[in-house]
Amino acid sequence: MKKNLLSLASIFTLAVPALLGTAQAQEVVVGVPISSSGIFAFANLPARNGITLAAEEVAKSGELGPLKIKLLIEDTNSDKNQAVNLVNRFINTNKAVLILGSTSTVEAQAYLPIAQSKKIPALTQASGDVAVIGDWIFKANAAPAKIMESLALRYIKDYQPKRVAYIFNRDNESYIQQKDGVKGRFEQVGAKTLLEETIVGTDTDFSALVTKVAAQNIDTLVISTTGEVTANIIIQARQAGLPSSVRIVATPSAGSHQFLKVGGAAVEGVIFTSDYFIGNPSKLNQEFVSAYKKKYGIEPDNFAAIGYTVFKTAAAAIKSAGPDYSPESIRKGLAGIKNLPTILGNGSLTQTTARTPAYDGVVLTVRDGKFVPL
Amino acid sequence: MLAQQLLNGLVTGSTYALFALGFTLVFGVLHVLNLAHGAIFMAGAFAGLYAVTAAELPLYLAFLIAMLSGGLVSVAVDWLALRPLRQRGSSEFAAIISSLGIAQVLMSAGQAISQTQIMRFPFGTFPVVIYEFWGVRISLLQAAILGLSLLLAFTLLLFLFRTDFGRRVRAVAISERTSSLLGIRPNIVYFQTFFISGALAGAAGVIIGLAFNSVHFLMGEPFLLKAFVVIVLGGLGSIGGALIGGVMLGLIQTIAVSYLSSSLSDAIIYSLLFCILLIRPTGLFGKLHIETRVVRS
Amino acid sequence: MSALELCNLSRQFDGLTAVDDVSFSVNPGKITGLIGPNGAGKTTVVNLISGFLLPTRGCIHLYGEDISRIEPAHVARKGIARTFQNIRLLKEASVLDNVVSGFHRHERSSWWSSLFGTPAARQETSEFREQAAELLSRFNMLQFANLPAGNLSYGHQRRVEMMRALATQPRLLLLDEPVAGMNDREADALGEIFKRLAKDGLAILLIEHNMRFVMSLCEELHVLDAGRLIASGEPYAVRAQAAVVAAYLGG
Amino acid sequence: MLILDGLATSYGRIQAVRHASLHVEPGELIALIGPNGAGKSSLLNTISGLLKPVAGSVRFFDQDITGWRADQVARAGLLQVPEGRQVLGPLTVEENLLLGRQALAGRKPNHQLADVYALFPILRERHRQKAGTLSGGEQQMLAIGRALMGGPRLLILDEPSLGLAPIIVNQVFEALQTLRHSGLTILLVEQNASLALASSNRAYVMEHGRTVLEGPSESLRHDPRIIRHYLPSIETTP
Amino acid sequence: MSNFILGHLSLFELVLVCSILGYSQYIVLRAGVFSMATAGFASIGAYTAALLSVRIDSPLWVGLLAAATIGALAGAILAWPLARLRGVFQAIATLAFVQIVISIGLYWESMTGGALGLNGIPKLVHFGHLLLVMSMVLYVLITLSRTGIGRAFDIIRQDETVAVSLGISVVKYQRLAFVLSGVLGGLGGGLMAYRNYSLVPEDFGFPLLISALSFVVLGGRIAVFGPLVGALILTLLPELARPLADYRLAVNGVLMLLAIIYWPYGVVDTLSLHWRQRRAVRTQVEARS
Repeated sequence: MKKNLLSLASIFTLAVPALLGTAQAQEVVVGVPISSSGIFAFANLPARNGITLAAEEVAKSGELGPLKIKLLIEDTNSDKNQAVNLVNRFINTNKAVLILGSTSTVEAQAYLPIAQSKKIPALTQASGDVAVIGDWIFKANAAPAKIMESLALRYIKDYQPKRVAYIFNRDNESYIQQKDGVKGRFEQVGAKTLLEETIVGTDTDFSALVTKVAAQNIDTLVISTTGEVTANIIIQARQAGLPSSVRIVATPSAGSHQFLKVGGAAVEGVIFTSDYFIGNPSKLNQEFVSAYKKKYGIEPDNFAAIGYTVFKTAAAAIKSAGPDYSPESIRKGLAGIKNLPTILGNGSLTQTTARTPAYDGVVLTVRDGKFVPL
Repeated sequence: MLAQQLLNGLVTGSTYALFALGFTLVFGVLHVLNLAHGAIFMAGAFAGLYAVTAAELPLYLAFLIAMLSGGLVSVAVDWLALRPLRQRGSSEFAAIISSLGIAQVLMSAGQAISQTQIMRFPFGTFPVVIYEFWGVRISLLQAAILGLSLLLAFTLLLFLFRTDFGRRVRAVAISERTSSLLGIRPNIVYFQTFFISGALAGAAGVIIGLAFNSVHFLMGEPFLLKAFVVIVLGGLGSIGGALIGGVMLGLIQTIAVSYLSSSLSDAIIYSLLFCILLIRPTGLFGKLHIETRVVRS
Repeated sequence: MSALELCNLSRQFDGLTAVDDVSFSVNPGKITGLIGPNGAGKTTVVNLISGFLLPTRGCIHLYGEDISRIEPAHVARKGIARTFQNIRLLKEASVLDNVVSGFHRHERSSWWSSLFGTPAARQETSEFREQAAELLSRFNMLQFANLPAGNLSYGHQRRVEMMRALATQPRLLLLDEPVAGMNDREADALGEIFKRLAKDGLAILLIEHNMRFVMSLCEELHVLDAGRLIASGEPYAVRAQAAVVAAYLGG
Repeated sequence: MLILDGLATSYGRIQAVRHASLHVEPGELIALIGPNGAGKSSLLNTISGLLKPVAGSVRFFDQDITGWRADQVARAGLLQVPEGRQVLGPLTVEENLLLGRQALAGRKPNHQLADVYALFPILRERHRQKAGTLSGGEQQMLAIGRALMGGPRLLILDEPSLGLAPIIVNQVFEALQTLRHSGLTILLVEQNASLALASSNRAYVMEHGRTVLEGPSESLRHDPRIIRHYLPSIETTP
Repeated sequence: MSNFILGHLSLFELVLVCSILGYSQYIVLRAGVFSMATAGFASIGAYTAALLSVRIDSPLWVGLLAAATIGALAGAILAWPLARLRGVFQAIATLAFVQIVISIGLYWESMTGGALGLNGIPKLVHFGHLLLVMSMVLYVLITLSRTGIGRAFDIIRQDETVAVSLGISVVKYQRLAFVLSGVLGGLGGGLMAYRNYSLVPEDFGFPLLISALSFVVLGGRIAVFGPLVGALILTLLPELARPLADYRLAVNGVLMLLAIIYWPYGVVDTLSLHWRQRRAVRTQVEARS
């Protein structure tokens, strides 16, 4: 009896937007919980910019015909409780048929189960491996840990690391996974781990840590934390006497503008990989960079690029979901994304059966204050 | 490496001391924990940073501007958040809440201004010179930090214990009412105290921003937490204690990171704090007040 | 048996002897006075009796039981009540609640019944309120029952403090300068109350500077100077002693 | 030199002083007596600026000082020795005395450190000691000495005998007489009515926030109204 | 309308969870203990509950009971040293406790999952459960207020010396307050775990500590309904003030500031004080006439 009632209710809720939709110009509601304030804002503000820019482009291009996408972008204040409230509201009150998520895995872990249980597709740029939550959850970008593994393989091939030290952010799961990705590959080929040191995101004074690192006879230092902090550690390490022969490996977050600005001369030669490379010469990317600069006055970083990609992927899925635009058909649309042109990686995005896209990262290094492919 | 690490600890400790000086000064005079001190420190650092990057002023001027802004923000904090409570004679609890409230407002402003970005002073703002003695490396900046924190602490001590101004401050610290009957205007003394406290925070903001290459709207929080440890080590309200406590904390932390584990350094520090409070309920060098007498003496 | 007996009581602070070999006793049904110059150690004696300080040497007996080493709250539960030099009331609480707070010593219900609201715990609370109301009416203060205690005049606050002390049904009452800041007429009114309490069998120790007040109430007087007892006995005899005149009364 | 006219003060909701009028002339020692809660302390605190009046005026010499802040009043030379002494305990005796000079504000001091030490020799002995470690009597002397350092034109004392042994009370009142004979004007609030009337030349009685009686102390001592309400009911002197 | 309720149900769930944490803070403040340990208790309780459910699939009530028990245990252990401390030192020591709990949560990966936290916790708690727990908490707090424990707490908070002179063992009652705070904190943490799907150590950091404090400050520190009202206002406000979203931190700060300056007793206490005074004046008038 109860089950019947429930299914009746679900038919009703599904039917209402469909009915309304046919009566007026069609509209799909997309909910975007994003941490535009609080501690995750540094990544989410550019991501929000990317999403907004993509949404404007899609609306202008008319590629969806009469269909309108109603984008509800709201702040979670970097608080997962608020993210949970928002997603509940998006789904129950606003009748959102698709959720696009924030970059914070902590928040995503809290609200994605709601989307899963209500059978509403969600596409997230959270860095962690959150697609395992269920078949309604999709990732918009490759898991950074996976990209880091490909970086490690490339690095092993070029430099044969023997003695390695790791510094990573212990209060951020994504950076731990990225470190683990590299470490696993390195240890497979017999590189010795001499030191594993941790920091927290708010640390600024690394003098004791880098003195300890500089005293070890290492050939490779892996730093897994945000771009600015990575730069900061490198500067302090070089000042503490870390020999210039020690190569430094960093994470995709080094691909930001801030990294170069903060690091200056000290970050010359740092090797990292990125979903996104601002110097990517493809037409798609050049147009994106100039549009972004025009709209926001600054250069896009990889968070912005991924945000942009999130919306473009969503738009493609919605387009292929027509004409009923139900959550179920949008989910099918997301699962069917294949060879979508993108500004990320090698320029072509395909969803795998693990609901995580495949595209290769670009291995980059810093030369003369600029990012160049290695 | 030990010698180098001890030096690192000394420098790190000096930055803690520098931060804690103004914090402990306000506690000494008003007996309130000013939880907005971290935000004032951030405001000073921001002012110094923008003076260098936007106005392209030389560092010494930026430093003065940072001290001035820190002082003014601090006075504003007192005016908006603490003065109304003082007039009502509220508890120390109320002051903690209201300073926390205004800290959030300031941090929110910092967030809006910085767009949450981590900022830094441009290269060459402070010359990068590194000296090496007997295998121990010290940069000019580190030496400056050490010297400056000592200088500021001693100046403050002299001020408080050798001048009429200091006597006034200490009188108001003991009793605002009695002081006013003696012809001292307490509001002026509070103004001066908060200004000095804020100016010290501003100075600390620039120095720490320079030393650790980062100016950020949340930069005050970890220092505020560390300042609790410093003042428990050194005794609440004691200027000399802040210096000693800061350096002790710096050394302990450095030793913990270099010989134990960086992951456990926080746990070690706060456990230490906890243990000290168990043994000495008013801090390592704090006076044992006879008033705390529910437990028998 | 004497209500309170101090035998060779001493207390040192960092080598300084604040109370030095003091012995005297307080008997039920009587008001015993303790006087002495400022800094003579009277407050220390009060703190020793009420358990806030531990004696360095000597003992304190309450109706024959040694109470010198038990903690202050426990001392109070043994039946010693006190008033404070500067009145200490719960200013925001109502007059009635202030008096009810005095009944703590007689609470019988356990924490569990207090937490889960057993009928016994509720019953006890309403009994205390009735008893407090009775006490209020005895002191002719019932009309102030619901007023915050801090709003009362000085004299009325003294009375509330008194009633709170009596609510504990003490066996010994310590009065620490109860008439400081009162003029003679007001003091005499309060003195009448003390006399009545003593007549009902209560033991009272009075610490006071107002000599006129002390002389009119006390049946026995002890004089403390620099931590030592310099005179004891019948008030008029004590007052006449040269040592007392020199140390305390002056010419 | 001091004229109060219809002064009134509220304390939250309670009106502590309803209507107080008095005047003090140079060289006088005036006593103010009355029952507890009559508003005597509130009146002093209103004069010295700790409380704000709601009506009436205070004139000091040629100035209207109604509503001045406490520090302004002190710097004008009207100095109060507060109830309960209020010495600054953690500071030394000498620091306490030196702080007294804050009220000078350019006026010529009429008492130097040496004069205070001459008046209260015990303070010289204890000058390096923390004020909080002094006995109650010594603290009272320090509080008076500290006020003298501020060059008072009028000295106000609030309950100087409170909590003091008789012998100390005598010493303090002797010192007040000495000061008065040296030409200092003094206004005194005192519970001990017989002592107050014996040592002053004129007195006011305050009841329910109003000054109700005024006259030479000698005649007030024999006024039946005063005897009935303020002087001891039981004569205990043998 | 039903859509609106459904959409905001999780918000009201949050209000209830928050209020229980608020009560953990309330009970210590009421007894005059300046503890900020609530966030630490919540963390311990939350991990206990989550682990029980994830590892051995234990039912809701077992998990919550365990969370409350372990919270009580933590409270009892902390109470032993903390009852010796006073005022700001108590605050600092409990702040240190919270930091230690966070550090251990990050470090002890095998148990807590480190920074990754515990994920995939089933959502066992629904609005009905929360209402039930809340009514039990309120029942205990209300009876406590009306009987001996509440009286003892009130006296200790206002004047410890008086409390001792009346025979109240301050240390004993403050320990009780710590244990009760531990029970409520642990319970609140357990409810959080069963509602949020995931846990990370930093869910229980400075922001939670500040929220718990501000619920009590804004709502009221004496009246039992204070923290509930405080949590209601502060949790609903961000939802109602969506346009101010980017300035949420500032709005919250200003609110705390205004509350402590202009309604120092909090919303509920200010109202009840007002009501009590009016009643007192009325009875006085009656007594006179």
